[in-house]
Amino acid sequence: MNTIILSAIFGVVMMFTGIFVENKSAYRHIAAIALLLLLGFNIAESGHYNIFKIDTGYFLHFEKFGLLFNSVCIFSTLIYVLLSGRDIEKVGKNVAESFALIFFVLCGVGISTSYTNLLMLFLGIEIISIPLYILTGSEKRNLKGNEASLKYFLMGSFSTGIMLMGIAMLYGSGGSFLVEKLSVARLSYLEALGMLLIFFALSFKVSVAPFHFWTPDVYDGAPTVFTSFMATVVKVAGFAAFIRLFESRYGSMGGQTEHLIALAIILTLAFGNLTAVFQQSVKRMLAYSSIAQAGFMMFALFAVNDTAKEGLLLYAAAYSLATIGIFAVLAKMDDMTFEGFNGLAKSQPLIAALVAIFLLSLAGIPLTAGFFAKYYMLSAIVKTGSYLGLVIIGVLFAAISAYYYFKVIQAMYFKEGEEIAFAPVTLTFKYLLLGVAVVIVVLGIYPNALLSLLYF
Amino acid sequence: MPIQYYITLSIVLFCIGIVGVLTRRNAIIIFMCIELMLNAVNLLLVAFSKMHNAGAVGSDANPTAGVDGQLFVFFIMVVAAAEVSVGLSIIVMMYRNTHSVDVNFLNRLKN
Amino acid sequence: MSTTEILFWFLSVLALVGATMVLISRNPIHSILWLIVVFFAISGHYILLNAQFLAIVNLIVYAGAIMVLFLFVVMLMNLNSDTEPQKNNWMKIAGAISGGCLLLIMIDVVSGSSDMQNKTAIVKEGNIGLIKVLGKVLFTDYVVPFEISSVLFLSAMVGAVVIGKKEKETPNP
Amino acid sequence: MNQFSNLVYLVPLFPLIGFLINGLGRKSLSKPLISLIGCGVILVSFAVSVGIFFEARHFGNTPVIVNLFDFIKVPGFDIPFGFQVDQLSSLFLLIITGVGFLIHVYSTAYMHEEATQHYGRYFSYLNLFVFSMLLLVLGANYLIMFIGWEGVGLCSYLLIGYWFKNNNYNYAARKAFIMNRIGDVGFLLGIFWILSKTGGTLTYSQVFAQASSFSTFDVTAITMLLFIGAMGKSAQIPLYTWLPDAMAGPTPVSALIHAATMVTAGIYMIVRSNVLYTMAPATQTVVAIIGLATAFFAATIAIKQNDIKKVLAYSTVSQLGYMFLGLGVGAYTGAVFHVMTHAFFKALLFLGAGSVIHAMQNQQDIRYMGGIKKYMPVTHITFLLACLAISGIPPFSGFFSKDEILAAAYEHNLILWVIGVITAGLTAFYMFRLYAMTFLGRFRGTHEQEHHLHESPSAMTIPLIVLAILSVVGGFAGIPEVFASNAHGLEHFLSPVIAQNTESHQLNHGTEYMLMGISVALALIAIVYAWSRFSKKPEIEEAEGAGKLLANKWYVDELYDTVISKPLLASGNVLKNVVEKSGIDGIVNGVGRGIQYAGRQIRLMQSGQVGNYILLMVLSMVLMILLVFYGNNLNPIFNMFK
Amino acid sequence: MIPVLLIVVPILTGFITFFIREERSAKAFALLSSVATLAIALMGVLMQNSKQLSFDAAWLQMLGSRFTLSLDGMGKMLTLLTAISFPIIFASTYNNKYKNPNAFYGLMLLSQAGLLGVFCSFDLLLFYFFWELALIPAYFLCSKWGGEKRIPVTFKFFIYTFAGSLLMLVGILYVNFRTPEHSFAISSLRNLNLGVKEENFIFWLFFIAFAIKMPIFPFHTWQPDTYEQAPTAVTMVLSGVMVKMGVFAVIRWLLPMFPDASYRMADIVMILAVIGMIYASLIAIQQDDMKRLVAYSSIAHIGLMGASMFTNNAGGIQGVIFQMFAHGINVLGLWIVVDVIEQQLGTRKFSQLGGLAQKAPTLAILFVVMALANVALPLTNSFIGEFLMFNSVFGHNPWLGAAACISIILAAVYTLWMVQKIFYGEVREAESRELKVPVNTQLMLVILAVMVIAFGVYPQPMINLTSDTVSKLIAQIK
Repeated sequence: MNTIILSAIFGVVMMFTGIFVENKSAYRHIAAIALLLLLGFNIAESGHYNIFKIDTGYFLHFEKFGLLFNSVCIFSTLIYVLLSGRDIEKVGKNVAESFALIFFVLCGVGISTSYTNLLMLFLGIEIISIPLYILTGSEKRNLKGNEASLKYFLMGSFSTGIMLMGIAMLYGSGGSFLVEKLSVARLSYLEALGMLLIFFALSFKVSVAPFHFWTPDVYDGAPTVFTSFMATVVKVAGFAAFIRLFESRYGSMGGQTEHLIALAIILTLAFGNLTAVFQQSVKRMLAYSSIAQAGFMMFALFAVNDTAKEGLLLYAAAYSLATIGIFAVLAKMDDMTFEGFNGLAKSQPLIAALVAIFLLSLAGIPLTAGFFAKYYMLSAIVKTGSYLGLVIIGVLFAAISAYYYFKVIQAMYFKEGEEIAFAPVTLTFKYLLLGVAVVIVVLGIYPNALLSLLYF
Repeated sequence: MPIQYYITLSIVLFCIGIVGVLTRRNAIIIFMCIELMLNAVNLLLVAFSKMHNAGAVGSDANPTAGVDGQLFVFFIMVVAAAEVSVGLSIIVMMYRNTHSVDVNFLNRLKN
Repeated sequence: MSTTEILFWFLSVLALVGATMVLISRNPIHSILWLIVVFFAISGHYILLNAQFLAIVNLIVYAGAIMVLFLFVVMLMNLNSDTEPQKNNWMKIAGAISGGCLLLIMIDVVSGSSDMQNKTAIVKEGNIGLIKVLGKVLFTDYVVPFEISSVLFLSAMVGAVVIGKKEKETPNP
Repeated sequence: MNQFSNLVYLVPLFPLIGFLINGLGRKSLSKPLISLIGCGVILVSFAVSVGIFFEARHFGNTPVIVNLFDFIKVPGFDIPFGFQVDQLSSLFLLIITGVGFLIHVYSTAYMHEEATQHYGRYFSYLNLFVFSMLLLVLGANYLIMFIGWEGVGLCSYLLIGYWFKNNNYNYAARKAFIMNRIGDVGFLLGIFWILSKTGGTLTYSQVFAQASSFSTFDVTAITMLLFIGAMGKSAQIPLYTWLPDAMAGPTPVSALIHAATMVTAGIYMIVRSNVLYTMAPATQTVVAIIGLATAFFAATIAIKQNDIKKVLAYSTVSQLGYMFLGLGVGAYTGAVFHVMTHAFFKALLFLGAGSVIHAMQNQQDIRYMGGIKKYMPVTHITFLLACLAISGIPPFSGFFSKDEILAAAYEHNLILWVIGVITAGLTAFYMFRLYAMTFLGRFRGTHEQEHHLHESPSAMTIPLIVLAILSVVGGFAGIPEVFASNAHGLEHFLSPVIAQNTESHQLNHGTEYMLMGISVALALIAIVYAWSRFSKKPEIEEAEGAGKLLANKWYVDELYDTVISKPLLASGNVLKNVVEKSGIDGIVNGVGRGIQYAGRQIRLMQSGQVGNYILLMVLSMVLMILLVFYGNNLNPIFNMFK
Repeated sequence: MIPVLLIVVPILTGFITFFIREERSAKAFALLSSVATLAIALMGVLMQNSKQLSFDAAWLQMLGSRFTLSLDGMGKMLTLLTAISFPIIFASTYNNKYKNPNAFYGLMLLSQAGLLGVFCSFDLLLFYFFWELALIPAYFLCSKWGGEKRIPVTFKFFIYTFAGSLLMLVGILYVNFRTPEHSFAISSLRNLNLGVKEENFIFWLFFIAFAIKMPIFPFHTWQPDTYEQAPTAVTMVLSGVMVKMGVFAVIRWLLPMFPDASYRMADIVMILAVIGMIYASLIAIQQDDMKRLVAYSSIAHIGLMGASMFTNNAGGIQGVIFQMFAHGINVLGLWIVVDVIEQQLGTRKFSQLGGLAQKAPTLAILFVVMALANVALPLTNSFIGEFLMFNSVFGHNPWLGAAACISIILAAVYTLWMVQKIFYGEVREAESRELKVPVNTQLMLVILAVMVIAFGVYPQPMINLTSDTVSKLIAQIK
């Protein structure tokens, strides 16, 4: 509860900051401090320390997994704010409001990772979505931003409608909105249809094919800084919500559910990877790759066992950190095509090396966190004892994914480019980026560093 | 009234909303159709709420059974209102920039 | 056929006709007006189901506030049937067919649901839809989501301000 | 008792040392020093060999085996690096080191004009050659034999291609190596077959001891495979074409290859494996037929050759055919006998030819020679003696050895004998054609050549004389019973290593005299005819008709070229350009391109229009709901992924 | 401790090298480091059954993986090969100039660490880690310092092998899942009890990864291009050591884990391998580029190892292991000569070369020694291995053995062709440039030539080194 309440409060604080503080660069410092506090209190909550004694039993339930997931999200956001804070300032005029919205999103994330009631799921998802519609469109004069925002909004509301229909059907069948009341085994068609509709809607939120169409356009159109946030924290939070609902319960969707999810996974991997191969713009490539990564995270949903949850946590951390890192660098560049990266290794050796590490992590190369993330996902499926074919398809697509990630590395290291228009970066930025890379490598060598937190 | 009637009615309304979303290009109309979908859901929820309440009528076991369904409708309305404010402002913003509400007017983002 | 049944069928037909008219009207203003008709019909259903609170809120919030907002916007933009963008026909057909398929399948699935056979929604009686009952539950059991929805409003408010405020530069290409 | 035999490793060791010193020091050593080392090491080996030879008489049936170290020892088999000294190997040691030494001495003069560096290289190769050959005959098991076997192939490659600037010579060298390799593969397969039957040993004594338990099929297969090896090394049909081409090397090398080493390896190997061959009559028949065919076939070609060395080369092929005939009819001793006598006179012939070529300033075509008799008396006399020896005129050595083989052939099958005798006649004919055209008649070369014509230095003539003596008297080692009381000395000497000798003692003396008479008569007629014809009217014009066919060696090279080389190269080309590029790599790249293509197509779904997106979403919802509720029929498809 | 040192030394020095900007110091440091590694490897080889030869520590307990390193006979052999190769590579190419030498040498050392790790690890997941660690630096090395078409070619190589590795990863996950204690330790993986169908399936998952690495026909197409485009020093690593990873992995992991499937699939694999031998040899005959020729010849040689591994024959497997070492040495020698010629004359095309024996007789002799080793002439080291391998293939199936033996002939054809085209004949007019072989290169070639002969004449110590591995393996398979 600490996270939810505090993040709402901090959001309000940021709004007031916007009124009373003139200095724009102060916002991000305040935001960073707030995030640090948030992180602290969230961790404190894992140790059963609550500031507010509120009985939320009927709506929210806080457990290790959700809290750790929150921590990962908050930590990622912290890194994000630290790395990209300056870029946020450049977008639009309402900087403080942007920060406020980010905090509101975190509030939604907190709800999504701990709801026990479909009402809270609905509210959580909406609290996440509405600020994002706004952030996407926050560059008001940018037609791409307008377009992205409109698309996102229309399709988002549409999927909300679908989800509500599903919730209504579940209610009709079970008479309650409590998640735990949902039957483990399929009882009625109504309930099955309801689950299915919710599945569609959540698939939309985490951009699982064939409900992914908004993703590339929106990620591409949104201001780069917010794409970074959307593609990482928000997406993994969506997965947390997803797995919370379907954990051990997807049997209620009907007999062919396994097949359905398998199909969705294959489609997601195929759409994401194949389309990413063809992209010219790194930003758009990352958008497609985020779809592909979502395909991998769906493995957790398919397997729904302990390994899957651990893996999802690791995946969230690995994926978010690496993507935030890349986007932070991307935001400094004018030319976002692959050619734009040509020769980066020469002009910015350290940054190029770090970006390479992030890309390696995304590609799932050993000794990076991305490897273990993928490893856990695959392992989770293998542990179900069937569907080895799915795993094989997964790895083959992972190999394809290496293709487009390595294209960036190639551009940076092996191709000669003209002088790169690269916004000046501070030393702090570099060290921070280095820190992120270190975290990724540490998780790649010793993933237990994160996962053991689940069990102590 | 048999619950099937209500279910059918709301599904029909819901699907009309979907068809509207699919067949119109005016962003405002599309948005309205989405509102129509939400209302279909609301109707269904209320009907279910009364259905679940049916068992409670005449027994003291749980007189308020089904009340959460109606409360859910209340929250949907809340969210819908919030969405409308954001959505309409987005549409207005777009109209200001392009003088069009055609959703296909802007399609720089593709492929 | 009892009065309730007559009312039920009347309201249902009204809602469906209204909904259909929303999407076939060429003039956006007509669409809005037809949508208001639908909302009224739905409110009628609520009353039939003895959910007076929701019936009133529905009228106030939807038909009153939201639709008026829509109307404002449409009028602000001076939209009429001439400026209305039209989809090409095959897109319309495709949309109608796929929507129709969805309808058929959903109806088929739901009507096959065993637990919905022989269940009824109580009309005209039951007090859960009354303000007293709802209010009590809302402010006791449902206080958490009630408070949390304030965050939603806050962000919507921020959004409306951020996006709605006018900026002076020319649009970027 | 066996003090020499236990030092047998010294025999190959000295040539090896010579190889290393001359090879590494070829730039710093002076020519005389190189000659001294090159010849000296062989002389030492020869001395040790003589010692061993005299000890070997007393070995009886127990050869001396000297195991130096474990060569390959793994679970499943155990092959020591060991030498076996017995009568057979000691005899070959003597031939190799003895004749080899003479050739070395001869080379010091013959190669004198080479630059020091290449001179050193030459001698190191020669030493290596001798070393390999010694390994071949000394090995106590088939693997060591194989090492020497391949080693002589390598050395022939190096020596044939000695003048590496000339690409034709290089081709000849490569051809020799590859042809040998083909045979070697057969040999190797034979070794594998033996290994699979003996349970991991290749040591002769053990193999032969177990041989009785092999099935006939196995023995036949093993012996056939080994024979393929012999075909390559000893230039039998169909793998003989390398040998005439090997004339590209310096002439002493030809002498070494043809006389003392390399080509006799096949004979040695089969004699060594006589236990197996005796058990495989089918193989023996094949050996006999191929041997005879080669003998005849090569003899026909030799008739029309004009290159002095080519004639000798084909005569070698032909004589080797004889030896195989002997092996095929079971006359192992006869074959060895012929190897020995052939070593003497063929070395003599080549060295004589070398002497002539040397004097003629590298002119090798006999059409431009003639009348050299008076300029080079020593060469002339020794060459004539060798010709008589090879033609089988009594009492020269060739007569006895050839007679022993023919006698065995006669006993085996009359047809073999008839063709054998005809071939003998042909041999006499072409040898004396060569002799007459070279030494008799009028000199047909240029004035300058005539001016330079003179007898070779003593380093060349002395070996000629020694060899001539051996060619004359060498035959008495295996004189048949008809002529002497303690006859078949060689056979008695070799009897411990040859399990079962089918050579006849049953032929009565009358028949034997008759056979000898016929062959000698035929040879004499041929000699007289050739002498009279070619000394007066040398054959200078191009051959025509059947003669052209012979002159072009039956077009066998061309045949091989079209049947084997070209298809091989063409298939390589097809594989490289079609199968590899379009086929296998095409698939690999095709996958990549397919992915890109799919990416291009799929991205078109991303049309940028909300309506389309939602339409696709609704459609997929419909399909997915269908799948979940009505999709039981699709299970088989999904089960594929399980 | 020895295996840990083997890995840690190159990793640490590799990282340090990245920071040595000055070219000569970087070179010297890398050379020193590799010599140190060689010393450690030699210590390991000389030790008998010492506790120093293995190391075990907790690592990823949640996954069931431990940090287990150990050196058995085969491991010693291959670590020795790796350890010998790198100093020789560094020393023989000491005069070559590279852009960013610090990165070049650093990456080389890292890839050495990966290779050594592969050969030492006794934990399957750890093995996978090192497997990839060896690949990534190689990718960078080839793409950065390679020839004209380096980027697409290396990329193909990378994606190809990466896809293979990922398939193996699936296999690894599966076998881990099927061990009762969810372990990656070789001891528990040896006792897998799988059904026929699943064992076959998992077998292929592993085998394809290894086959791509080796490479075995028809997974070989990345290899000639990559060898051609990679800088020669890297080609040396790739073909001298890295391709051995695949062969090694089959013997270390595949055969013990799936003895039954290996037995069932032996024929298919062997037929593929033998086809590949002949196929590659025929293509090699048609090459005009030294590097490509050696590359194809390498495919042919590896094909024999691939066929022989599955014969279930102690001698054959011993031969494979021996041949890994021998082939590494030989091919290193060939590449060094290729490098010298390319550096000095600027071409590798046969059509532009000729008569080099007159310019550089010593080089010619050394090259001929290497070439002869390449055709497996007796008394060169590769004869021993090839003899054992051919024998085992022949013992398995005489027809297959006979077919495989065709490659002996073809090897002679293309190798001698290469020798002839480069060193014999007249000097080409176009190539009248000097050919001066640097002393260090010549020295390295001499060392290699001595090893070629020494192990060819007296191979028994090396054979004995690996007998423990083989006997254990055979006991497991039987």
